[in-house]
Amino acid sequence: MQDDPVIRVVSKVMIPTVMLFALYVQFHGDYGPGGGFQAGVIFASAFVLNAMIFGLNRGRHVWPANLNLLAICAGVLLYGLTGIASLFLGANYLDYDVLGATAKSGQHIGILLVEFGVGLTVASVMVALFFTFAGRLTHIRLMSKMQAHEEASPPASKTKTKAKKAGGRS
Amino acid sequence: MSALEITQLIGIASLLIGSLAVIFGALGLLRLGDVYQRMHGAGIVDTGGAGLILFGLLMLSPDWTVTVRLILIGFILVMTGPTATHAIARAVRVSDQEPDNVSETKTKKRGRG
Amino acid sequence: MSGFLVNASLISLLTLIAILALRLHRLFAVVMLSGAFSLVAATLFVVLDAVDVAFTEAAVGAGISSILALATLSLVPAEEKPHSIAFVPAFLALATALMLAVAVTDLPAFGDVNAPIHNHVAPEFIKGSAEDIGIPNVVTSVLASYRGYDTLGETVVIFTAAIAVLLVLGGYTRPHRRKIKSRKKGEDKNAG
Amino acid sequence: MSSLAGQWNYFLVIALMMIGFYAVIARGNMVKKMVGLTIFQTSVFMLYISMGKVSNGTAPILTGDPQTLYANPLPHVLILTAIVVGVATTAVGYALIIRVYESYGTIEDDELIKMIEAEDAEDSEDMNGETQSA
Repeated sequence: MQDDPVIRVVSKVMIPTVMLFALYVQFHGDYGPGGGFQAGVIFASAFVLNAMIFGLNRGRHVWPANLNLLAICAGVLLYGLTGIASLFLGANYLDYDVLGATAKSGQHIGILLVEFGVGLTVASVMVALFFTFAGRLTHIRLMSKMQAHEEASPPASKTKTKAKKAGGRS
Repeated sequence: MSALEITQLIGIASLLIGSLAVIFGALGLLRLGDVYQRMHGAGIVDTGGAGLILFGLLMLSPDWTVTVRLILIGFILVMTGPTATHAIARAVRVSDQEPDNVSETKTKKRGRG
Repeated sequence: MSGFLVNASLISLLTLIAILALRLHRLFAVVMLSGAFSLVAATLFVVLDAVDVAFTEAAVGAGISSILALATLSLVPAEEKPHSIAFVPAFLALATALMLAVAVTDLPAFGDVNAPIHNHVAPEFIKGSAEDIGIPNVVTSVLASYRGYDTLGETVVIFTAAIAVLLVLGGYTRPHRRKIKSRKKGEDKNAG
Repeated sequence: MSSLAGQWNYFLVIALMMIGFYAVIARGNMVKKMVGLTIFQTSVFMLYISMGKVSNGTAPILTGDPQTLYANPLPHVLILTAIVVGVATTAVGYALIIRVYESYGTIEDDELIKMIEAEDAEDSEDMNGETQSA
């Protein structure tokens, strides 16, 4: 769809708006409806929109897979480590009272951290799910190419793949 | 009649007209023939229905924070609604679905007459 | 009474969508109907005063869930084999409905202020959210603080589901391309 | 009978739930099963949220007025997390459907069962042949 000017222009306006809205939902969750789960899904939808309009490959460049896997783990770890931090400060696991100067500010810091962890996990999980489902066809093609490469005799296959690669790049 | 009452009246009237527009748009979506025709029904819901309902809510809004939010919602609707309709039309065109030849037969008849 | 009218019309709309989704054989239409179902369900949640849940349902059910289903349909056939009404499952569903209906008569009335669910821990949460935590949105304070363990578990479930999908479908990080390259290098060495 | 009149919402939700249940157990197509499961799931959510509703109450966001009645926040929290977990587990289901289609070429229940039975029969024949030859 990247050759369609209407969709391209509107998406360039809408994607930052969607991300801004996700951040609003994430950090306004204490005062209105919202929180990490909703914000994560909305944030992921911005990446999904980007990938749907500009193609999967460019979508992957915006948010690389390795970074995304790290983000999935980092979100869960942030949640768990918040609990461990309160454990080290002498309270129970996930008891945020001790994180700040007063109990109330401690609760605020704890909830902010935990919600951020949830948002990070949910957003990157949704992006990963979308790219896995949408990239399945390319994955199968690559796998079959690899199989053909393995089955053919080494010198013949080498020239073949080289030719293919050159053709694909040009 | 004070200015406040007049704005309220305008708001309620545009809410009612907006709801009617939504209902007619839905009817069109159900009753019209092919995809291209049905999109006209969807267009009424997108612009006429949602726009008039938003305008009515703006007239009735009690607070400036609500007004700001409604204007933002209106901005997003104006951006996304027509684009979505455009994307659907494009998808139908790309998938090689020809429109029902209603207009073509009519012009042929006219040419004969 | 007006509450009854709004709820009943919304739920009958949901029932209509569900029956339509059951009867159609084109799976693309079925998936779009399930998105519409989620959207109407979100409206119902707003009517039932659950704004956070409505927000989540609208974002997840109508957004991401439909996209995942459509991505699945691009890989599997999008047409269902026609089926006639299966009588044994229909009978089972009816029997279950009857049993549930009998069980539901034991529940307190809908919207009753004195129901046991409203008198056990909920008042403490609502009071404590203002006094101990200082956050107006009670749902957030219960989610992140009072029931923090629960949410930790749910986050881990999402994490595990993502890992499961990545393992089953594969190809997200593309390690095999690197493998091909390294193999080729090895072959070059062998040839040289 | 007065109690019956007070529980209309639950009855409506149960009707909805049974449509999803029927779709799960009666339909052979796996994608249809997943959609039925989603309907079933959403109606369970509705049952929970209905229990948290308080007549004349508002959403559980504190207004500062001590007279306000709030809906019960506990079911909201449970369902909020359940929705996101639900979509993650649904994704696992779809991933498995894709793999099933890639290995068997069908996502219809009855055809799958036939193919698996045929495979089993072949396997047992092979086993018999091997034992006889041995």
